[in-house]
Amino acid sequence: MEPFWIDIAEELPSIVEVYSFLNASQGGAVCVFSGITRLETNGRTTETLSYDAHKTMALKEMKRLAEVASSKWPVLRLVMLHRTGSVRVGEASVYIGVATAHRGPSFEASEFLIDELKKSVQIWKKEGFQDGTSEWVSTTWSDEKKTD
Amino acid sequence: MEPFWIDIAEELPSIVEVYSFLNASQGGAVCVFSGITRLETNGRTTETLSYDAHKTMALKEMKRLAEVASSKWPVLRLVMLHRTGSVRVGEASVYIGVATAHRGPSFEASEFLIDELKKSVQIWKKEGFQDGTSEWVSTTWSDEKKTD
Amino acid sequence: MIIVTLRFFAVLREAFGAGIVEVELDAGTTGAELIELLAANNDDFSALQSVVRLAVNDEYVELGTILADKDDISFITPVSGG
Amino acid sequence: MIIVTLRFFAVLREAFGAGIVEVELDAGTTGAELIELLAANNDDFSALQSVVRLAVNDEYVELGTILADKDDISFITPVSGG
Repeated sequence: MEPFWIDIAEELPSIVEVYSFLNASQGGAVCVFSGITRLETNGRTTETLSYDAHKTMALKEMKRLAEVASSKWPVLRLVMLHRTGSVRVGEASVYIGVATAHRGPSFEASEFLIDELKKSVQIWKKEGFQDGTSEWVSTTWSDEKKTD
Repeated sequence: MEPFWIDIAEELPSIVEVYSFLNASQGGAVCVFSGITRLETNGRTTETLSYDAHKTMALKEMKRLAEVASSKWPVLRLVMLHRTGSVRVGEASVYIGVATAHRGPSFEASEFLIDELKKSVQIWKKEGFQDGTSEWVSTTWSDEKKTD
Repeated sequence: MIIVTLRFFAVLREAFGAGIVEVELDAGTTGAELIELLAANNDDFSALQSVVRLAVNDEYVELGTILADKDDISFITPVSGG
Repeated sequence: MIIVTLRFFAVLREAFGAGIVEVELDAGTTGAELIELLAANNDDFSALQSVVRLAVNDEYVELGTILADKDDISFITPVSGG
């Protein structure tokens, strides 16, 4: 069975499906990171985040990152799932999950994947604030570790 | 609302409940580690892990660790949930989850909590192998980082 | 003349009011020349011109690349997913 | 004499065949003396004697602690949860 589950879609699969896939590795450790629409950013109140993606390039880049992670850590199974469209406060926009035999690599690989996803995967985020304004999040190509 | 959900019980809550609790923080990042009964350990095939706990001491120690984590990282919500009794291959024995505003601390706090839980929380694991034998996992009080 | 497809996303999709546009270009046009052409006609694109990366048929290319008929060209601004 | 409750877990629960035992001790008995007493009567406990930690009423105590009537005494071997 393919050990990577990578997708970009309007809806995320249920978290139960995510865990069913990862736990089927019969490894000892599963780490799942989810990015959630945050209520407050820089003192402004967010209502929704909207994501646009270059789906074919983004999927290819996510697969590349999965391969890199698998070459650095003994990954048994891996998920990288990202939503497009509107994601309300408290909802997840992304699941990154890694199953490994031991716990250290599950944390390291998950953190690597979300860090790299934010640097290179062709997905963009627009913040919709409760005051009715919205704006595309402005970033750079810097490889500096971003904080959100 | 109490930001910690800490429990030891025969059954874990559903992963959906775990995420409902963590996502309600409306933070930006949720990291969940789950320890899963692994099929293979040191070349032997496991059928089940059985956990015994000194429940009152263990809960107190888990709360202490949650407080330590909250003093080290800006934790919004936190879960530490551990099963007792028999946990079959591919099933989770423990959920450790942390919601924070930014992703770095969610990883760091989760890894801290599972590392410390394995060092000090009064829970013990017995391996039941497919060959019918079983044994309590032998550990030491060393503060060395364990690998499983 | 060549005909190429341009793909815009996020802020550029809004800047151009469309995600996919077909345009005719002179044969021999480079990526950099195409970017100049778009920047001259769109202020929002112009503001991002220095950070835009170009992909042809889903692979990043150097800006000096000469574009070919039927190329599928994506304009990639710094990403912000997750 | 004092009466105390002993609590055993995991490998010690199996070693003694019980999780909770009430015993009578001489007044003034210390934790260390109780451990010696148990080790003298149980080989499995004896093997773990050097690593056992003692808790009274759910708080770890020094082995030199003098036990009191109605103390609830837990024997904690190195943990292995998670």
